[in-house]
Amino acid sequence: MIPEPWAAIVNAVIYLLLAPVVGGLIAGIDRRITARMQGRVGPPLLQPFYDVGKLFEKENLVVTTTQNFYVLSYLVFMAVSGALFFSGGDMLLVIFAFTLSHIFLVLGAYAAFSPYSHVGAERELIQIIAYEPMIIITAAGMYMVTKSFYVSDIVQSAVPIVLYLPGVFIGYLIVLTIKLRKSPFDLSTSHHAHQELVKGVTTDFAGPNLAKIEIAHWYEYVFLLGVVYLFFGFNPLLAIAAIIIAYFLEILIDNTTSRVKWQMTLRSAWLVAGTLGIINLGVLYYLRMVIVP
Amino acid sequence: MSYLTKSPWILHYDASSCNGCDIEVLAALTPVYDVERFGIINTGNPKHADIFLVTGSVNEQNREILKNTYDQIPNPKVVIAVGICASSGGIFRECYNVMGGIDKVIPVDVWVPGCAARPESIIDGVVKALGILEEKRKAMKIPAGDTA
Amino acid sequence: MKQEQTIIPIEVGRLIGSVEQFRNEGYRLAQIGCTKVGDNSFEINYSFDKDYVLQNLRITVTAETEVPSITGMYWGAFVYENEMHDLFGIQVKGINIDFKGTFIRTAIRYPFGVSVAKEEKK
Amino acid sequence: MTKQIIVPFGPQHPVLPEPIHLDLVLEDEKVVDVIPSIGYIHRGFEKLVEKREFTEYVFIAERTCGICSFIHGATYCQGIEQIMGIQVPERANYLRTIWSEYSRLHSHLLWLGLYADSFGFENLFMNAWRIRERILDVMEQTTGGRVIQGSCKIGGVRKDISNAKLAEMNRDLDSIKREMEELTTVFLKDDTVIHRTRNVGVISRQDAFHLGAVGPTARGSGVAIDLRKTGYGAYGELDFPVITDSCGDCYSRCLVRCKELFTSVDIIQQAIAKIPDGPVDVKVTGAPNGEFFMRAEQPRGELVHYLKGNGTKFLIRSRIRTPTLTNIPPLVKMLQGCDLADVPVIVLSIDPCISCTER
Amino acid sequence: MGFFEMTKTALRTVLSRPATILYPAQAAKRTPLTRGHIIFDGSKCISCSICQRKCPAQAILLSKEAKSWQIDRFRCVMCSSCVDTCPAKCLSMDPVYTAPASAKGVEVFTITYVKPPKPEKKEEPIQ
Amino acid sequence: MQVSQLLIFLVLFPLIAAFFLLFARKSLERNWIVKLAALAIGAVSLWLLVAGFDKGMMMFGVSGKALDLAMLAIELVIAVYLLWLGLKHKKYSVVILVVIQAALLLWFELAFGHTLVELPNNLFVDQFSIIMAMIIGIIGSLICVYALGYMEIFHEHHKEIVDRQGMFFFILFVFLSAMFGLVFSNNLLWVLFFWEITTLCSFLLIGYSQTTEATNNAFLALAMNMLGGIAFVVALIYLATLDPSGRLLELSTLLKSGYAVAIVPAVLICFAGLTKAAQMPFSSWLVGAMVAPTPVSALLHSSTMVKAGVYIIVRFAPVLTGTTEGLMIALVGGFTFLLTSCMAISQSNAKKVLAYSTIANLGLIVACAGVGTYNLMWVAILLIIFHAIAKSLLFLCVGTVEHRIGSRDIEDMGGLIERMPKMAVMMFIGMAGMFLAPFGMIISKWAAIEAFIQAPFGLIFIIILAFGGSATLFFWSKWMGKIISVMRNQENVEKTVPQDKYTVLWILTALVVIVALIFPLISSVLIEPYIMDVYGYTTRLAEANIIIMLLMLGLLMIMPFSMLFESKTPRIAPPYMGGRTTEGGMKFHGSLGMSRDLVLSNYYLRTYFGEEKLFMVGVLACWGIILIALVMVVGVVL
Ligand code: SF4
Ligand code: SF4
Ligand code: SF4
Ligand code: SF4
Ligand code: SF4
Ligand code: SF4
Ligand code: SF4
Ligand code: SF4
Repeated sequence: MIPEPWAAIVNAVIYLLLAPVVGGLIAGIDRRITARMQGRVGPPLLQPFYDVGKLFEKENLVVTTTQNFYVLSYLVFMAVSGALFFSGGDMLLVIFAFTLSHIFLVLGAYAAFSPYSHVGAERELIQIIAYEPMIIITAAGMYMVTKSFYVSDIVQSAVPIVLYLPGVFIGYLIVLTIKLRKSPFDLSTSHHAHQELVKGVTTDFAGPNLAKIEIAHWYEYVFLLGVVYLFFGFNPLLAIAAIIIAYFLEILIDNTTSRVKWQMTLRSAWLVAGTLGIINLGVLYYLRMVIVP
Repeated sequence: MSYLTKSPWILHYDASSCNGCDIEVLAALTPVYDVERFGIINTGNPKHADIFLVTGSVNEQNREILKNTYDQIPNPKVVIAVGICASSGGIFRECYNVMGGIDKVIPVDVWVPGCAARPESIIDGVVKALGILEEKRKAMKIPAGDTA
Repeated sequence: MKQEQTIIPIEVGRLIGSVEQFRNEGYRLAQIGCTKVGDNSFEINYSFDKDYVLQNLRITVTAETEVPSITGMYWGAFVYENEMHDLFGIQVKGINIDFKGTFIRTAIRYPFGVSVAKEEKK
Repeated sequence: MTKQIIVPFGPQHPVLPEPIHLDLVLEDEKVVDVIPSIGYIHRGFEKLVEKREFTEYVFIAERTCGICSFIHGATYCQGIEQIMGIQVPERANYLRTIWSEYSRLHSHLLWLGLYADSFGFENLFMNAWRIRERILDVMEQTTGGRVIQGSCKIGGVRKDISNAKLAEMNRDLDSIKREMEELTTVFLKDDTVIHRTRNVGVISRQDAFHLGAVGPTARGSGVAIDLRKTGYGAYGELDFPVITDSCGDCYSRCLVRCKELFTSVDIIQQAIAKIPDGPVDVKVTGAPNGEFFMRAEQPRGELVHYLKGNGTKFLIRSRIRTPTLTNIPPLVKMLQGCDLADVPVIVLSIDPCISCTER
Repeated sequence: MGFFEMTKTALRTVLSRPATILYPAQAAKRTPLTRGHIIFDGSKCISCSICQRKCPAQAILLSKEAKSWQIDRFRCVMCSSCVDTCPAKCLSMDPVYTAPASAKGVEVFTITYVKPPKPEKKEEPIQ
Repeated sequence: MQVSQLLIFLVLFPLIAAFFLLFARKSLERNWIVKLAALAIGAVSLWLLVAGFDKGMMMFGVSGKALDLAMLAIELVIAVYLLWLGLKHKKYSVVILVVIQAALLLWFELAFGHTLVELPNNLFVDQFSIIMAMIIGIIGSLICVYALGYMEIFHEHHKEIVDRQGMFFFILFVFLSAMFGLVFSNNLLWVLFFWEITTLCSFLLIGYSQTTEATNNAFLALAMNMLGGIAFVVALIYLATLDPSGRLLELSTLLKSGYAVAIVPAVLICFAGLTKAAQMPFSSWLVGAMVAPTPVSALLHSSTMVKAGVYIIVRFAPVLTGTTEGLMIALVGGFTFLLTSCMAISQSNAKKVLAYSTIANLGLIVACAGVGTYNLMWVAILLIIFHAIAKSLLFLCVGTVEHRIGSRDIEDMGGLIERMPKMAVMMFIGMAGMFLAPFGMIISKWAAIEAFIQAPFGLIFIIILAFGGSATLFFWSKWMGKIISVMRNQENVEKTVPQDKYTVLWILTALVVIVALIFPLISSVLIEPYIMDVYGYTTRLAEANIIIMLLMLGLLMIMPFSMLFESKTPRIAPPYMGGRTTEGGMKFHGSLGMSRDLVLSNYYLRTYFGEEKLFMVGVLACWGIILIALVMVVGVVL
């Protein structure tokens, strides 16, 4: 079902306004918990906002002016894909818009013609191809359970999706680690200095451009966690709890693993996540089509 | 106060120091000192940095690297010379390959004495630099046309 | 407790042969170092270690003497030989990885070498 | 046509606390060629012997490096003592040994942290450095300096440690040991760490020996060189093993260092138990005339201080051959054919110290 | 299992107190031996200039004519060599380190020591 | 003119033009003939669209018997010619195949020639044919115009190659004629005839440069297509044995005749389709065909001829729906899609990448058609349209770039945005058209997922799409990245590109965007009615989604203008080089005191996506599947 247009628009607007706030807070909490896991005090809760505010106060330093365009497009399409998601749109469309936005980020890095950005961009691409299949499988799984690709339908479904899709859920959590740029999969860039790539894909962005990338990340966080919500859509409280637990798990994994290499990332995403997802869907399909036609 | 002072990202460069000061700079990031409390992140990338922490006495080969790196930091920025070597060349002042103090190559805003400079000293130095950073930001704004 | 060490002065011409002998006897190259002992006179010590006993071959050369490289026997010796060239101005022939004076770039040429002594006198 | 990427790695690079440069030639992420260039820290202070009296040169020797500062100072002093035939009081020898081993603890912990950081394990880095702070505290309490201790001088040491303090240090080491056990377990048992270090940067025993590897780099390949066995300081009176491992990869080198942490604790505890009472220095008169190759075991391996004096207050040569310098050729071999992601790990695995390498 | 070896440590640290010293709100770690900065007592200095000679960093400049003793704190490496060698014991090492500054400069002290009259010195051994 | 006349015009006119071209000696004459003919063909194609889009299927009788014989004669002449060539070049496999095919044809004629009645409707046209005709008529003729300029330069660069441009354009136009014939023919004998003509054209054009490599690849292509041709003939013989009157040779009748009758010829003809569409065990011929001049690759080997292969499979899709045989064919397509997408990652030769991507997309179409549900059919047709436009644009761009920079290696295209900005923008749009939302191919991919999930065993294809799709993304993005990376001190070499080429390229670029914009219209006017005719129901994308897509497209188009409104003028700094000093021309101070060039290449991940390894996997898997399908067919026959 297509959602009511006005409701959809209201949701989208709410997302566009609130997601950066929520995303920034998540980032802030993340940094504090991380610090605590390392036996440190950590930065203030609002630190991510300070950072972004700071970046806007800085000079815009670029290698080529086209970088500005790519970064802005990255931000805009990231926001668009999230807005589509929260307005209850078609999951697949959301995924494609999401991919589009990432391509802009990658292109921005390529544009700089710098060794570190370049390697970062290649790795970012490897990451995209690593996680994308799993996300599509997730959408397909949700369709098989709810008979709809529309987020609005999926979220309203009273079916406990996660019970039908446990494999898909675990697979999604694995790719979530990639998406949140957490160790062991923080291949292309990371929050602190990156050991082999300096800053990887964001190396040659400075000031306002970097701020935009950061905001786009916030939009992304909220969207990605929104997908976690869908698995538990039948019970909002449980869903919120699941999001919190999932995120905590991600932080824990981040803090208890070293970064693996790209080969491992690709393999684990395609094989582990893919296999879990595929087996899950296969079983579901079998049950649906063969046992209960 | 601007955001700039709440989120100073640092870049550390070892312009031929003896490591004493470098490891103290690193120590400042670690649990006991934890400068991330002040929003400080060690970026490792000049293009993301606000504060340039330089240790060491600058030798012949480091000069251009130091200068290049400095140029790649977007404005406003401040430079902190950490340790005696960075301030004056210290005990190595008279070596044939030493420039003696990074102010010979790039402008320095804060000097942090010590051999090795202690982490607390480095924190003090950064705090001092924040004030200068704020002034530079204001100075940068004025030509942009605002009344300020 | 005194660490055992001997110094064996030899001719430049016998260097390769002697080094080869050390290598064959299973010695490890511990270091090559150079000392300026006169206006244009340098001692070069090749130190070899086996069972914590240090044997040093010593040749005495001038800046003009061409010293043969021992990288053929000890691949890693290039670091010392490049260093010797960059700091003392000793000519080493046939280094496997020859940095040609860019191993350590110094503000003054051959800071430990002959030319400096002259410059300083002026 | 080969599809290559050239990455200028360093001199300013977050994984390298010190500047060194590598021209990396990559195909995809495979390193097909690597050419190092150094010289960013070369200060040329060996030449300062001509301007500073041999007694003050200790302070310069100490600043060869801020990590094993103490060992540099002590090795220099021992070299001069050998030339001048000075007999140092036993207590001073023990104290030198204790501080040396503390230096090794702090250096290895520091290295473990940086090494963890090189494969992106931030938490491990933080933990290693948190433990290291406890070592530094002891250093500061006993010498007055956290990283540049300045407690050694020709003829002995500048400061004594009271026996009460020694007892306290002994107790403290027990708890530090427990923390280190937990820490090293992660390095040696965690799958993701093993994934990044096993079979990475392999160097055979043969190569390690002939390319001149020393210290843990050599011992990780099964070459048992440990200069402490020559018995300088008080080592001759203490009992400790030379730790080796045979695989020659990054994991082995890490394993050797992890085990050495505990050896060091053991050495310190033995020394504290055996330390005699008495003075800590003797008066030094005259000037050194002669030459000596003083060798000592640094955390990174064999250190050589070659000293030559001519009877004046100014030496005619101080030549410091540091472990990293001789570990560079093995490093170049290790890097051939690795992945880009392995470069920081391999570089770190020899525990490079550029400051003393270039002097 | 070799996976998540770190988990225990991470979970324990997240629940326990951080190791951080909240400097500057909390006082810095300091020991009596800590080498912070040199204190000069002008009333004792006999202007022998040994400190100047023994300072490896050439941070001290003594001027007998001007009766001044100056130290460049941005050169001093806190080695304590001067303290050890000063025959008049007028130098001492204080654990508080020199504060960071945005300008370098030397600190100048005047030497107020007055050489005691000779006879008194002769009496000393008698006392 | 009536619709039937339009059809005949479209088939015959190119042929006439071709003969003129054969004798046009001067390049000026050739220019005019090609341009005018192209204009006419394009215009008439459009006319056909206007005249026929709302009429459903129309059939026309053209007196056939004599024509049939003429065709047979031509086919035999061709066979003799090929035989001669095969012997001359010692290509005995080709010789054997030619002999087999000729023998089968002769036998067919001898056995059934007298029993066959004259078919009432040799020609037909429906919306699907119109779509194909538009692709051939508009894109095909644009490519011909482009080829004029291209071939001039080609011969300037390659003095060693005999200038046979008259021949070249003759073949091109004969080919166009054959393609029109193929899509308008209702008589399977005719289809076969045109089919073989396209094979021949392809063979001749691949071998145009007469180098050893070109000749070998031409024969490879020929051999593989002959295999398909033989299967095609066998299908006809089977049909004739079922009904010696030959009524079943009428495509429209055959398609309605049900599973029992149609499945065997369907599988055989689809097999022919697989060879023509270069599906997996046969994919190598298309990769080899890249030695041909680029317009040939654009015309034959991406936008039209290979489409004939999928065209015929899509035609048979209703027969295949829900059958195991259909599933097998779909699987061949699916594996081809997945594996060739992956293989493209390991390639740096631009034309090879395009070739693999073409094979992959054809594979996807085959997969859709093989499963054959109504909504997948919709997707398949959409894919045909989008792919033809974007891919021909890309081929032509690569051709132009190649002429300027002298290389078709992607690694040499670095910084094209500075060196040839217009080309770069066009390539950029073409690539976006291939894999980015909200352009054509991604719309199709999306629709494909939505359609597959409702289809039996669709799950397999969703997974194939998910993995193959992301591989696609990798190689396009890195190529895009290459052309837009801004290297400094690059000279603009664009000015020398002739105006004609630009016109063609801009039209194609515009088409990529326009078709993405108006695809709902195309769908409702052309595709949906056709699907409706075939299946009785139809599909489309939800309206809200279409609106969102259009909004996104709008947004995408206005984004570049954001560059005009930069609030802060940025400071330009050199890229981060670890502190190393950079000089102009992207050099930096390296070790050993050398000044090194900064070289950046893309990743090719050969250990994972190496060509040989994946190719072996694909060949084995797909041969396996095809054999199973054939065994099943044999089972049906027996
Ligand atoms: S790379 Fe490691 S240290 Fe840096 S941000 Fe990521 S997890 Fe933290
Ligand atoms: S100031 Fe001291 S500790 Fe710092 S780098 Fe210089 S010598 Fe080393
Ligand atoms: S030795 Fe090998 S790696 Fe080195 S330059 Fe030659 S080919 Fe390249
Ligand atoms: S090896 Fe390293 S830590 Fe040890 S003295 Fe040398 S520089 Fe210092
Ligand atoms: S290896 Fe050298 S530079 Fe590095 S810490 Fe040790 S002494 Fe210092
Ligand atoms: S402490 Fe050392 S450096 Fe400082 S003034 Fe005294 S002697 Fe000089
Ligand atoms: S401070 Fe001490 S050493 Fe220096 S001049 Fe005065 S008395 Fe002499
Ligand atoms: S660009 Fe190269 S391949 Fe193309 S025609 Fe010219 S020379 Fe031939």
